[in-house]
Amino acid sequence: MNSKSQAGNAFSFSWWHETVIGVLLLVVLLVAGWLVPGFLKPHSQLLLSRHLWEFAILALGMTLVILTGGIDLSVGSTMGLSAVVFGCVQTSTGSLVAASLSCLATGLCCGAVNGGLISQLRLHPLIVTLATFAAYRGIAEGWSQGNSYSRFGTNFSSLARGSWFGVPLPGVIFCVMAIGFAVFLSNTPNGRFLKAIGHNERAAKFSGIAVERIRFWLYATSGLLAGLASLIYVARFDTAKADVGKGFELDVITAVVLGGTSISGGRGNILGTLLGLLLIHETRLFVSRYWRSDELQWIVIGSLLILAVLAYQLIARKPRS
Amino acid sequence: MTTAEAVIQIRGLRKSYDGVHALRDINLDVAQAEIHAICGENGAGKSTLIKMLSGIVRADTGHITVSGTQLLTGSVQASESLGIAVMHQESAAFPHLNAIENLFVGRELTRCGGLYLNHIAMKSQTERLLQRLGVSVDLRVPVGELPLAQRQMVALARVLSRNCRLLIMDEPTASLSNRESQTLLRIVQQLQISGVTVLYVSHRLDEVFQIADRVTVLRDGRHVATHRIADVDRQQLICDMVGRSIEEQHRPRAHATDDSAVILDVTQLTRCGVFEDISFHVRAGEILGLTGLVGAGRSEIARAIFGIDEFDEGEVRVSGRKLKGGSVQDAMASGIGMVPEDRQHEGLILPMSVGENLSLAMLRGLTHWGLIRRRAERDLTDAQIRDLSVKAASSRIAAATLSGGNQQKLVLGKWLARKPKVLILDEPTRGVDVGAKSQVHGLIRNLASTGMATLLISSDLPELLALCDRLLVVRNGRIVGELQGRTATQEAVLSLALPDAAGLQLREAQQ
Amino acid sequence: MSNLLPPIGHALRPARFGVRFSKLVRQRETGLLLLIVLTCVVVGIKDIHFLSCEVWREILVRCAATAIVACGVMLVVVTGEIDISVGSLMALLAAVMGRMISEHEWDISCWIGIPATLGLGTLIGVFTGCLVSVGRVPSIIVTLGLLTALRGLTTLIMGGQNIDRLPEGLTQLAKQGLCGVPLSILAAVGVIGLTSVLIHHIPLGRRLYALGSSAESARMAGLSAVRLKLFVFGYTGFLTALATIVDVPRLPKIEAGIGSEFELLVITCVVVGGVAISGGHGRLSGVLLAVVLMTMIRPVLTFMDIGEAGEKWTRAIQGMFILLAVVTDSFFLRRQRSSGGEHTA
Amino acid sequence: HDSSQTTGTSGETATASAGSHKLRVALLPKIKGISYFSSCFKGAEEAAKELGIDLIYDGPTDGNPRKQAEMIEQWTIDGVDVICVAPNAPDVVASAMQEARAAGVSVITWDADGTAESRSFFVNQASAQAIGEGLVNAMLEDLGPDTEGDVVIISADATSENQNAWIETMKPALAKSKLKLATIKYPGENASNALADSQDVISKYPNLKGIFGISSVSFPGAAEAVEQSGKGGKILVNGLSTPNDMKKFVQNGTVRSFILWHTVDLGYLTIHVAKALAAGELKPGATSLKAGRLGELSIVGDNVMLGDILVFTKANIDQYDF
Ligand SMILES: Nc1ncnc2c1ncn2[C@@H]1O[C@H](COP(=O)(O)OP(=O)(O)OP(=O)(O)O)[C@@H](O)[C@H]1O
Ligand SMILES: Nc1ncnc2c1ncn2[C@@H]1O[C@H](COP(=O)(O)OP(=O)(O)OP(=O)(O)O)[C@@H](O)[C@H]1O
Ligand SMILES: [Mg+2]
Ligand SMILES: [Mg+2]
Repeated sequence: MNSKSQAGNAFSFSWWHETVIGVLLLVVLLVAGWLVPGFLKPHSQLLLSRHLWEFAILALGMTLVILTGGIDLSVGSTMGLSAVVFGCVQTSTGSLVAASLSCLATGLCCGAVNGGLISQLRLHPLIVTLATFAAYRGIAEGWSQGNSYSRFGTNFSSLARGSWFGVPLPGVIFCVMAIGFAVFLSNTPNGRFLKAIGHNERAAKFSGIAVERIRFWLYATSGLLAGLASLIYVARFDTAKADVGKGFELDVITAVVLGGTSISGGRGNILGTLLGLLLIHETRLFVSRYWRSDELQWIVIGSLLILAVLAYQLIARKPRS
Repeated sequence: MTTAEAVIQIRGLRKSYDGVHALRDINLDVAQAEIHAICGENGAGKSTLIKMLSGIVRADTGHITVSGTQLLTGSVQASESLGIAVMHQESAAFPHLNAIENLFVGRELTRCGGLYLNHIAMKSQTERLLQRLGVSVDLRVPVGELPLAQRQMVALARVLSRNCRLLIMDEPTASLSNRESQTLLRIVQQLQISGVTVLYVSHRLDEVFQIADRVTVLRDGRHVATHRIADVDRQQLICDMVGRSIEEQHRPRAHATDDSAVILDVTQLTRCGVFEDISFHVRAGEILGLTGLVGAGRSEIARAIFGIDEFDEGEVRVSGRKLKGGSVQDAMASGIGMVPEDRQHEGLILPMSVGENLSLAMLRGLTHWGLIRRRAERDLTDAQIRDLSVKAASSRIAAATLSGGNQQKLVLGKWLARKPKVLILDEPTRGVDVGAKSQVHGLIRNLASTGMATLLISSDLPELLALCDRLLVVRNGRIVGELQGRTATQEAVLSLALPDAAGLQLREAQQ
Repeated sequence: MSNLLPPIGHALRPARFGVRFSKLVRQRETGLLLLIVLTCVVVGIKDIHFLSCEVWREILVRCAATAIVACGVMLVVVTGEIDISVGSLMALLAAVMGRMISEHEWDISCWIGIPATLGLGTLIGVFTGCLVSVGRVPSIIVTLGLLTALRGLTTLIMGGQNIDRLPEGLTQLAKQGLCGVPLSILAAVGVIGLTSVLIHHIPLGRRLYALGSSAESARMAGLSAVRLKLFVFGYTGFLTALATIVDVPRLPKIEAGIGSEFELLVITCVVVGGVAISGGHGRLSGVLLAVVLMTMIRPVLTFMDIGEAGEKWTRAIQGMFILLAVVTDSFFLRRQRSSGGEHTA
Repeated sequence: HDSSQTTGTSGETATASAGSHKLRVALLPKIKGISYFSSCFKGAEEAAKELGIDLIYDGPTDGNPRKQAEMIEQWTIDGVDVICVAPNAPDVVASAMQEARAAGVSVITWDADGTAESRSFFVNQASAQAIGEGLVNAMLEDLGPDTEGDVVIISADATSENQNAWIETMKPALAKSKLKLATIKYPGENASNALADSQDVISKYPNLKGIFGISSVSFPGAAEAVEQSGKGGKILVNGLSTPNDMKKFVQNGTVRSFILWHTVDLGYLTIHVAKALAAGELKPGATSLKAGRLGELSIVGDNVMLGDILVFTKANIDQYDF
C-alpha cells in the first residue's frame, strides 16, 4: 500500500488497466455465450442485471472514497439501517414518500457520522468504518428487534421492478448517476482534488484544498448512495429488514479495486469501476449457470481478482529500472 | 593524474528514461582520496549518475569500475560491498524509526553471531557520531518528527557510521544553514584526510571552491569539463554549467518606499510552545526576510499565517481584513500564497502531471459552469512552463520525473499563477542551480516591483541580503531583531540568530 | 568558532511542560487499559462472578487464537501491507487438518497431519507474499481474492459434511491442556514471546518497521522488500495454521463456516491496538490489549444481563466499543494536530 | 428447451438420452454445504435416480436469500421444469418465485414455507409451532415437568427468520412450564461465538437447567460448552440437528434428546412432489400423494405432510445415519 511515488512517463498509455479488464470481460462473455445457450440474449441479460444495480450505485461512491485513499466498510450496514428506518416510518405513517425520504436521510446521516469522525477526529477511515460497520448493523437489529417490514404495495416495488425501454429502472438511475460521477471526476475541480488528496493529502492541503470538508462530503455521499441502494433493494424485495445489504461492502470493494482504482489512492475512474462490476457480474452468472455451484463461484471470483490485477502488473508495468 | 590511480572509472555511461536522456556517454575518473565536486544545472543528470553509483538505477550502457572491480549497477548490495556510501538528495530516512534505528537499518550491530541486536553498542555509536557532527538529537523521537536539518544530520551520521571508502553526497547542505554546512564540510575534509574519496554534488559554488580538489561539470547529461579547482574561477564554472555567462546579482534592489500600503499585518501571533508574540508587517512591494537558525520556528510562523496550523493568540490581517485562523482557504481567498519548504511532500503531488500540479491551486478560477476549461488550463500551464523555463518534456509527464530544481520551479509556478498579493516563500531556492536561482531572484524582484508583498524565509544569508528590504531574525520562536537590508551584514544576522551564550560572545566580539 | 557553539536542536526549545505525561496519555495502550479496567469494574459491580478465575480463564482461551494470528497480521500491517484472508485460511486449514487426522476420514497420524497443516499454512502465506512482492499485486487485493477463493475451496473440500472425532489426545490438550493450561494459551504465550523478541531484538524485526516506514528508503538502504514480505506473510500463514491447530479442536466439530469474520476481528484488534495502517509503527502491547478488549465484549454483555431486547443490540455495542477505544487517544491528540499530518491509526 | 449443457452437481443423473425430454428439477436449499441440507440432498438424489430426473442442486453457501432469488431467476431463464425452494427469507424470494410461475415453471417450497401466492405446494416436515413446542416438550420431558430454573436460547442472528419464528412459539410453551427464559443469545453462524456464549451463560446463571441451541452451529456449541464445564446431565441441551452431528453428545450424556425430522426423506419426498406436479398427477385440492418408498402421504390444504417430528435419544439414535 506504500507505493505512491511510481514514476509515470511521457508516452505511457494510461488505460492499461481498463483494457485488461475489458478484454477479460469480452473473453468471459464469449466463452459464456458459447457454452451457455441464450447467455447473451439481451432479454435475459437485462433481467439478470437487476442484482447488479445496488452494487453499482454503491460502487460509484466507493470509487471516490477509495480514490482519496480511504475506504468505507460501513455501506452494507448503512443499507440495513436505512431499510429499517424506511420500514418503521412506513408502518407508522403509512406514507411511502416520507419513508423514502427518511431512508435517504438515514443514509446521509450515517455517512456524515463517518465523515465527521474521519475528518474532525482525524481517525483512519478503516477504523471508523470498521466500527460503524458493526454499529449501524447493530442499531438496525436492535431497533427493529430483528423483525422485518414488508408489503409496501406494487406501486413502490415498480421503482425497482419497472423498466424504461426494457432497461430496469434502477439501471437507468445508475447510468445517469454514473455519467454524472464520471464528469465530476474528470472535469471538475473537486474531482481533481479528490485525486490530489489520494496521492498526497499533505500537499493537497498546502494547495488550499479543503481536505477535511471534501472528506466529510465524500463519506456523506457514500452514505447517501447506500440509502438509495437500500431504497431500491427494499422496493425490489418488498421487505425491509436489518440484514439488508449484508456482505455488500466486500463485494463492492472487490468490484472497485478490480476496476483499477488504486487502493492507496490517487488513481481510478468510473469506467474502470463499471468494467469491474460487469466482469464480476458476468463471471458469476456464467459460473452459476454453467457449473451450478456456488462454491465454485467464490473460487472463480477470488482467483479472477488476483489474476486480473496480476495480468495488469505483468503487461503494463515494465520491470523496475 | 593518470587513470591508473583512479578509484572510480566511469566509461561510456548512458541512461535514458523513455526517450529523455538523463546521461549520455559519461566518462569520468575520480582519484584516490580526492574531493571531487559535480556541478550542473537542474536536471543535468547529477543525481542520476549518483543513483547509478549507488546501485539504485541500472545503466543502459557503459560501465563503472571501482578500485579495479567492475560495479554491477542496479544492486545496492553490490555497491555497498565495494565500500560506497551515499547520502541522497531527497532524505532517505525512515520517519517512524528513531535516530539509532535509522542509522543502522540494514546493517545492525549484533551479538551472538548476528542473531541478536546489540542495542548498547548502537546507541553509544550513534551518540558518538552525532556528537562529532555537533548536533544533539533526541534519540527516542521518531526521525519524522525532527526538523529537516536534524534529519539531514542523521542521514549524514548514517553514512559516516559505515566505514566507507567512497562517500557520495548529493546536495547534502541544501537544507542546512550556514553553520551546519560548515560543520559538514569540516567533516568531509577530515574524511578526506583519512583516505576517503568523496563525490560531492552541490549548487553552492562557495562550498565547491572551499573543499573540492577537482570539479566536473555536467550539462544536459553530457560531460562538459573537469577542472582542477585551482585552474578555474566562479565565472568560468557558471559558464560551463549553463552554457553562457550569467551575471550574479548581488546588488540590492531598489527598495520599497515606507508609505506604500501595509498588505500583511501580523500582530502578537502565538502558538504555544512553538513561537510567541510574533508581530510584523509587510508593505506592498516590500520583501521581508525571515531568518534564523534551522529549527528556530520560521516555517511554523509561515504555516500559521497561511492557515495550515492553527495559532492560539494574535491575529493576521491582509489588507486590513482579519483572517480566520487555521483556514488555508481563507488565507488564499485574501490573496496569500505559500511555497512550502518540503517540495516533495508539501509542494507537489508527485504522481500527478506537471500541468495538473501547476493548475492545482487555481483550478476553481479556470471553470465554466463548474467544469474545468481544458484549453485555459493548458494555456496557463504552458505559459508557466515557458516563463520559468521548467525542463520537462511535456506538461503531461508526472512531476516525480523532474529533477529537484525543476520541481522547485513547479511549486513556484503553481503559486505565481494565482498572482497573489502576499507570497510566502519558504526556502524557495533550495536545491536550485545558479542559473535558475538568479532567475528566481529576478522573478521575486519583479513581482515585488508590481506591488506584491513577499515574506522570504531562507537559510541562505547572501540571498536574503541581496533581496530583502528588511530582515527579521527569529530565535527560539521569538523575533529578536530587525535589520535593514541595506545595512545588514552576515555577522550582524548571526549574532542575533545564535542562541544566547554563543550569540552574546559574538555580539561582544563585534563591538 | 563553531566549536564554541552549543549543539543545535533540542537545547534551543524550552522544555515543554508535562511532555512525558502527555505522551503517556496519547498512547493507545493507556486508553485501552482504562477502558478494560473501567468495564471490568462496572460489570464486576453488577455481577461479581464476572471477575472469577473460571470466567477469565475462558476469556483468555478465546483470546489465544486471535492473539496468535494478530501477532502475524500486525507485522504485515507494520510493513505497510494488509492481510484479510486469515479467517478463510483458518477454515481451509481446519478442513484439511480435519480430513487428514480425523478418525472418520483418512485417519493419518497427528505427527504427520499437524506438521503438514503448519506447512500448508506457511506455504499459502508465502504464496500470498509472492503475489504481493514479486507479482506486485496490492496485498488488499490478493487477500481479498483469497478471502473468497479459500472460502469456496473449503466448502468444496468439506463436501457438505461436518468433521468431528479429531484424535482424542489433541482435543484433550486443547480443552484441558498441559497441567491445566490449555494448549492455545501455551501457544499464544510462545508466539507473543517470539514476536516480541523478533520486534525488539532481531535485525529482521527492525527491518520490517523500516520497510513499512518508507519503502523507497528501504530500497536505498539495500533491504530486500521481497524477502521481508515473504517472511511476514509466511509467518502469518504459519501462525494461522498454529491457531487452527490449537483452537479448532476446542470446538464441537469442524464445519465450513469456521473462522467466519475472523479476519475482521483480527484487523479490528490490530488497528484498535494502535498499529498504523500505513505501516512503520505499532506496538505488540497495544494489539494484545485490543484483543482482550474485543474478546471481552461478548461475556460482558452476558454478565450485564441486558435482557432479551438488549441482546439484539449486541453488535451496536460492539461498534461503540471500537469507537470508544480509538477515540480516547485521538481526543488527546486533537490539540497537537499540525501541518496537515496524516491520519492517526 | 435445450438442456444438454446443464450438468447438475449430480453429474451422473445428467447424462442419459439427449433427445428425449428429461424432467429438470432444481432443488434450492437455504444454505449449501451444511450437513442438514446435504442429507436432504442425499434423499433427493435417490428419488431423482428412481424417477429419471435431471436434478440441479445449488444454493448460496452463505445462506444469502438474495442469492436464492438470483438463482431462481437464472433457472427460470434456463427453462427448468420445477423449482423447489427452501426460502431463507420468504419475502425476499417471493417475487422471483412468482415470476418463475408466471413463466410457466412449477414452484414448490420445502423445508420452510414461502408466501402462499408464490408456490403451489409446500412440502411440510413440521410447522414452526410443532418445532417450537417439540423442543420445549422434549426439554420438559428430560428435566421433569415440575423443574424450576432458568433456560437460555442460543439462536443464530437476530435477523434469522426461522429461528425467530421458532422462538415465538417456544415462548408461550415455556410460559406454561415452570422454566424461566433467562435470555436469548445471538452468536451468529459462528461456532466460536456460539461456544463462548454458551460458556458465559453457564457461568452467569447458576440456576441454569437447560440450553436450547436452535441453529446448526449453536446446538453443538452449547453441548460442547456444557460438556467442557463438567455440568453434563445437570444442564440439559436441546435443539435441532441431524443425528450424525450429535451422536457423540448423546452417547456421552450431555444431550439427552433432540428433535428433527427425517431429512433424507424430506429431500426424497420433495422430488416426488415435484415430479407429480410436473406430470400433472398432483393438482390443487388433492388430499394424498403416493411417494415411492414413503408410501401414501396425506395433503392438508396445499401442504404435503412428511410426518411426525422424530425425537432422538440414546436409545434410538444408532438407527439413523444421516
Ligand atoms: N524516474 C525518472 N523518470 C523519467 N525521467 C527522469 C527520472 N529521473 C530523472 N529523470 C530525468 O533525468 C534528468 C536528470 O535528472 P537528475 O535528477 O539526475 O538531475 P540533477 O542533475 O540531479 O538535477 P537537480 O540539481 O535538480 O537535482 C532530468 O531531465 C529528469 O527529468
Ligand atoms: N528542539 C525541538 N524540539 C522538538 N521539535 C522541534 C525542535 N526544533 C524543531 N522542532 C520541530 O521541527 C519542525 C521544523 O522546525 P521549523 O520548521 O520550525 O524550523 P525552521 O525555523 O523553519 O527551520 P528550517 O525551515 O530551516 O528547517 C517543527 O515541526 C518543529 O516542531
Ligand atoms: Mg538532483
Ligand atoms: Mg523551515
